[in-house]
Amino acid sequence: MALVLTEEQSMLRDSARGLISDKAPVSHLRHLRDSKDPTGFSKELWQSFAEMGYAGLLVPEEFGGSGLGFMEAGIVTEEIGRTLMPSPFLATSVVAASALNRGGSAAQKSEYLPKISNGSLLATLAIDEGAKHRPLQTNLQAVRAGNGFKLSGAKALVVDGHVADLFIVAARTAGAAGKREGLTLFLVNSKAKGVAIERTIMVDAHNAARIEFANVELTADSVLGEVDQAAGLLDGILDIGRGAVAAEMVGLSDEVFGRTVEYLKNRKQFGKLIGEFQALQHRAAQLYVDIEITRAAVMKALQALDADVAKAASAVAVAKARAGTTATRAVQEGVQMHGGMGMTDQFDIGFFMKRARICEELFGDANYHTEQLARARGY
Amino acid sequence: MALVLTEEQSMLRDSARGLISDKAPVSHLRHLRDSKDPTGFSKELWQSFAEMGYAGLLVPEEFGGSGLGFMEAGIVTEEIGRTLMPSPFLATSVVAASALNRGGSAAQKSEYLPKISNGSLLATLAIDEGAKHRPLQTNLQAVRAGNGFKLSGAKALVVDGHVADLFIVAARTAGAAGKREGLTLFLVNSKAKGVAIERTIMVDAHNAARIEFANVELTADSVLGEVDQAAGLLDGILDIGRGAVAAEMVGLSDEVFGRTVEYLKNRKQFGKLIGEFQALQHRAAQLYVDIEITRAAVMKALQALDADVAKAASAVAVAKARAGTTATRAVQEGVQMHGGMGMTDQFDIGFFMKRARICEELFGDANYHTEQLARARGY
Amino acid sequence: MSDSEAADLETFRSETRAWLEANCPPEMRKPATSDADVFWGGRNAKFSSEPQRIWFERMRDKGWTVPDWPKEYGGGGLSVAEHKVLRAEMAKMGARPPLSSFGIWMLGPALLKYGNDAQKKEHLPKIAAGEIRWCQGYSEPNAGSDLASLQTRAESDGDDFVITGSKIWTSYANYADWIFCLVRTDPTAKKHDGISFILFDMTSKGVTTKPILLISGYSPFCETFFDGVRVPKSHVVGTVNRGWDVAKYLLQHERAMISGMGERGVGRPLGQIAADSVGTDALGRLDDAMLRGQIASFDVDEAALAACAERAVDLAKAGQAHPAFSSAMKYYGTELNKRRYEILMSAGGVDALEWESERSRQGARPRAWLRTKANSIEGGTSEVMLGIVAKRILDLPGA
Amino acid sequence: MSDSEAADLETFRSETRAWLEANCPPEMRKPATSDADVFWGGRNAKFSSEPQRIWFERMRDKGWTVPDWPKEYGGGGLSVAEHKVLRAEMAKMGARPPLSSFGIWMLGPALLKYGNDAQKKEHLPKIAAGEIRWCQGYSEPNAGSDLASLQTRAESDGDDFVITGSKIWTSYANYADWIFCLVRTDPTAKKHDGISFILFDMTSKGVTTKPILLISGYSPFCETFFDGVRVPKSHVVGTVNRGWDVAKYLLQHERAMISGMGERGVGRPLGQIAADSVGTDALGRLDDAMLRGQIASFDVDEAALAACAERAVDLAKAGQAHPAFSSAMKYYGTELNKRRYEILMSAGGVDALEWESERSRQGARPRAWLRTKANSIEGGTSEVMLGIVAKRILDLPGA
Repeated sequence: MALVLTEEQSMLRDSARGLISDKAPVSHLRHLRDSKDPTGFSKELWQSFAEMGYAGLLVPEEFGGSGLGFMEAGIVTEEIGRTLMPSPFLATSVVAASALNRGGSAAQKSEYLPKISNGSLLATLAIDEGAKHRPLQTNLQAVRAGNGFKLSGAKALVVDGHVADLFIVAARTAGAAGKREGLTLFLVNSKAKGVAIERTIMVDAHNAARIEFANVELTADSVLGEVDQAAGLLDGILDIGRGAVAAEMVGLSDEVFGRTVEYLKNRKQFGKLIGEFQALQHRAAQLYVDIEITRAAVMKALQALDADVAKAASAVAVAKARAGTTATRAVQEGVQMHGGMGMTDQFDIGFFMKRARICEELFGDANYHTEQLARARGY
Repeated sequence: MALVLTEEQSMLRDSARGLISDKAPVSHLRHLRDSKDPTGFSKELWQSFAEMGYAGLLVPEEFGGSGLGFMEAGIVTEEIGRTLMPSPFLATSVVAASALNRGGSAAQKSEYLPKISNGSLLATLAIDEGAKHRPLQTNLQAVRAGNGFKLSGAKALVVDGHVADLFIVAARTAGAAGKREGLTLFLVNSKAKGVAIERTIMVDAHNAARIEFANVELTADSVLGEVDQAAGLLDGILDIGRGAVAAEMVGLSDEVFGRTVEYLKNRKQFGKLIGEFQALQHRAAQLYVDIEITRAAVMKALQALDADVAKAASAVAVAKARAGTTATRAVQEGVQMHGGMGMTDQFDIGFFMKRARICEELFGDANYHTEQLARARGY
Repeated sequence: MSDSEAADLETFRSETRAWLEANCPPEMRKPATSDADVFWGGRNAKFSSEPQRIWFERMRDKGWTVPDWPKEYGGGGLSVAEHKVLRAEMAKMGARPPLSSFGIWMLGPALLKYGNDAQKKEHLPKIAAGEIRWCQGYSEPNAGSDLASLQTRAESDGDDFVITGSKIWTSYANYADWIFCLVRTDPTAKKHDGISFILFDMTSKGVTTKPILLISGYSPFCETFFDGVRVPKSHVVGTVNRGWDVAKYLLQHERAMISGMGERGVGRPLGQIAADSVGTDALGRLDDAMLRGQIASFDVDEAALAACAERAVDLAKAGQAHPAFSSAMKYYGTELNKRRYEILMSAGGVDALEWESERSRQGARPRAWLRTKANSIEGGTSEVMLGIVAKRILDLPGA
Repeated sequence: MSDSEAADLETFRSETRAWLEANCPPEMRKPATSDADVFWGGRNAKFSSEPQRIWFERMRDKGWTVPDWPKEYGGGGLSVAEHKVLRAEMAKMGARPPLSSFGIWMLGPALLKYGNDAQKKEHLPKIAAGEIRWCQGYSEPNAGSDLASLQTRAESDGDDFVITGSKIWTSYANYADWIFCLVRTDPTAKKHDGISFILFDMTSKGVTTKPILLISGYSPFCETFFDGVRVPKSHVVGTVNRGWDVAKYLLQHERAMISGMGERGVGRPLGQIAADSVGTDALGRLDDAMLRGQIASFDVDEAALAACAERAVDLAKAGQAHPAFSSAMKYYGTELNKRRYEILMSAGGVDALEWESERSRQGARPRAWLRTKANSIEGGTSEVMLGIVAKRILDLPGA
């Protein structure tokens, strides 16, 4: 498969870019932040997303979706990365939709996927418990109770947790923290008794929550996939999320770089355009190369996911690790090259730095994925 | 103690620099290499070193030495680093003299130290066995035999091994490789039966050997320090060696940097002096800062050794680690900025790159010492 | 140092230690943790606690808010060696500085070198006594790193200058009583030649200030506007149109100050702080091998920089310091401090990403992280510092 | 691609595979490990083995020494898609290139684009058949990166040019039969305008060569001297004084070639190679935590670069490639290759530091390591590559 966009994919990109840049430039996020919007995103815009088929982009057509692939999902998140639009797309349309589609029973699919496609249901994966992303360390307890289960424990950095209708919760039904065996995924209604949701205002002004589960009672049909055997399913879901976030980081990096190059071409210091200074030229050129290489790695990962999610782990680790270091570098150079102006809230550059930090942490940072690659390669 | 040279130290530096730059510029090493000199160093020059009091610089005055400190030893190795003079100074006058002085019995000191001072005895520490410097992994076996010991095993990267009269051999008398307990140091005459010496021509054209010990019989008074308890003594000896090598690397870095800056001021490309190109200016400035910071760290380590060898470990780890990364960077930038000319054997820059690589490996590379610091700090 | 000088110094040390022990309130023997812990002085100053007041007044009365200034200006008249002893004893005890002030750090040294007698007598004692709080008017919105391209103009009108223009990044301008300010007194001269260094009261007619919101949130920085502010010509420090000399002198002070940021140990080793949130592996090592490596490399560099900072002081004392070396230190120190905070963010993970919660002390860590990004911009960018090293130390052509 | 085209390509693939299986000797199905394994052709060429001869002759007879050149010039006449299939099938089998040649890699493409009919007919078939071995005369001792400042002059004398000057870094000049060479035909024109691209026989009177000793030891590089070498004007390729166009075209080819160096997997993962010498810890991880981190970061970057190299080809096929992108790849690929060898040296430790022993295969690893330091110099330095990216891709002012 060639690492270039097909004609259809280019059209998708253009149409997503058109909608997003028109309706949700960075000022959209700024407004939501400054007005302390209670949901933190625009429902109206999400409805447009649904109407254009983006909400159900990964959902099979039989459930009202567009039946597209991860490459297409990445095209959309890349465009989202350019304007930092807060949107349920990642949590609901990429991660949750993939979880349901890959792990769900026929009944679960029929119940939830059409609602995701038409924009009426928001869902999210609740995975992290500690400070760092360590899926196997999952220790939220799910104990058998009658025919069902009782959930107790807490989750952090649950994306869109304060507005989601449905949580997909990683829990431990057996084994000790750290083991692959004994993980189970549960579908939990956000209004269920015992669920306590605390919206957390994050550095990037995007949406997340901490969730506590206090003896939350679930029926047996709340299990997504198989009891104790969710590790493989979870790997796949997380890798899909990682691919999408990596693509968002490419969009973010590219945008912040584009803005920085523009600044270099217009700002004068010491009687010259600062873009004439060779030291800055070389750093800009290095950053350009970094971004292009990362872009290719991310496309490669999305293609690998489209080909076979189970075999995409290494490509995804490379992509997410590279996306992390590249985005970090892009926003750092962006702020530095904008000088004092880049430090002011009034300029947009800071928003990119903040969002990059969250994207870096989401589903494992560069260090995590670099470590994964080392382990996979046996050293 | 101020981190500046005293008047006496400045005089020592000037006099060492005078002798070395006069008698042993880089062409001296080149000649020894190209003529395949059987000893690989100049005995005549070593005699001058002895006469000027450098050979016995660290030896107490009662044994015919100068009774100076590690700061002074570092001043000499720094000057050696500037011209890459191959010399027994490091192995004999720094490492072996310190080992004997710190661990030797009265009889051992009286026997060897005066000969070191007058330049008639060359000695060296034989420590490394594997590819990397791992002192605790010492596994050369010393088994008790009658009143004495029998040594069996092999050592690599024994500096001056092919010309040394005396080896100070780290051996294992008890415990498994990796343990601090059970290490013993032995004084072994290089002509002893069972000692096989293979001179190894190294990348830097300095002198080293691989030594095999096949049932080498030693009397009990060959033990330096205490049986099984050499770890602490060895730590100290190695740290002294590390400090001296780090100082050599500062001299080497500074010299290669100075030559590079000169080249930047004289070489023209695209109608300009290449030193006018801002990208190169910034890289040169960064390298300057790196070298100055490293210089301070190395002085700090030498002072710490002078104050109390047993408490200098962290300062030495910092110094050797920094010296390694800085020298690596200095020689890489040196070759790159000299362009194609820097790649030719005809230019001297390559000699610095080669020597830096050996210095980096000697007594533990930057990775090793960075790791030591992390462990010392408990993480 | 002679033996008797050394003995005198030891006497000074024991007396100082005893005095500090007797006079520094226990509450003042730990690091400041909030803005309220820091006393800045000024006309509207309030003490946040009784111990803060006591400590300040006792130190002021000894002249030890400015220990090395001459006694006639309210200083302690200490020698370089004595001052070092005092600092060391205070550090040993953890004693806070009794007074923080741009007057002490910046204007004072400039006045001591360039001020006339009247100016010294007028301003230095009030700085030492914390009566007047100063701010610095250097940067301008369009000048950026090219400080000397400043546009704020001072037009001659009889015995006064009339000042019009604006400044940016004026720290605490909204709290300051007076400003020391660079203004253009000769618009026809070459860029560096028509600048003067002038002092005036911030309550003068025509001065307004507006705080700047940073990416890290609220900041001490302000924009400051001058609309026909009338200032007597006698308020110029040094020669009219030679203000750039004063400015350069001060910038070196500022750089030395900022470069200090990277050197401070934070108490516990970074690696242990990280282990608290990240955990350890079966071998007891930080359970993030890559992060562990980054921290260890940072620790090496930080320790080396600390040695270099110490050496810079020693070289200065020995008269062997290169005057531009503070630029080298400023560059490395600020870049290192940015690395420290990148590591702290990585170590903190999810917990370091909250912005407003009580749990996160209103996002203290991410705000501090974002704030460090300005370190390599303020007081001369890293690029400008490298240029200075290339030109003044390495003597590279055209730098 | 239409269905029928796709089907044709599959037919081609199976036929090619069958032919290669039948015709590639088993000895030729593993990578070259020494210079003798590589067949360079030329008047004095000798085969190092019978299988090498057989493989070369069979491939030559099919035109597959230059599979995508037109059949009339001895090529295979393959389409881009077919050529890719052939390369893929050869790679799958591990089949070596039958002929290595600067004629194939560099002069051929230039002649196909800029040569006249007579030149193509004269030279291309001999390149394809390995009859003439070429070398490249570009760099000069004083020109360095500033290639266009070359001084070798070609003076007009009737129907001939008389060439005087010298070249450096002429790979294998001492083995080559002919040279393609940049010479100054108009010393009065602007730097880039007075240059011509000319071909001549290395046995011409006045040509001498001298090998260059590198820091890594013996090298294929030579200095080459021209002392009044007489060459017919008809040997100029393209227009007289427009040789820079040809040179630039060729440089892009060369960069794309060199950038490939960083991409190749080395078989076993680097981390495992390192573990062989360094050992593993109680958790089974490479027992040098810092080195392990450096290797893992390298692996990430190498995999990403491989994806980018693949994408660069795909973009070129889709007509979406930026013509200067090869400079970006050249920069990153060569820097990465240097990193690879730094890691290999660190992993090898003491064992990688011997220079002459049999044990070390005469210092194979340190020599390879030192040799990589030229990667970021030859074919355009990293600095020049970054400048090209800044100017041609980013369109930065004054770049």
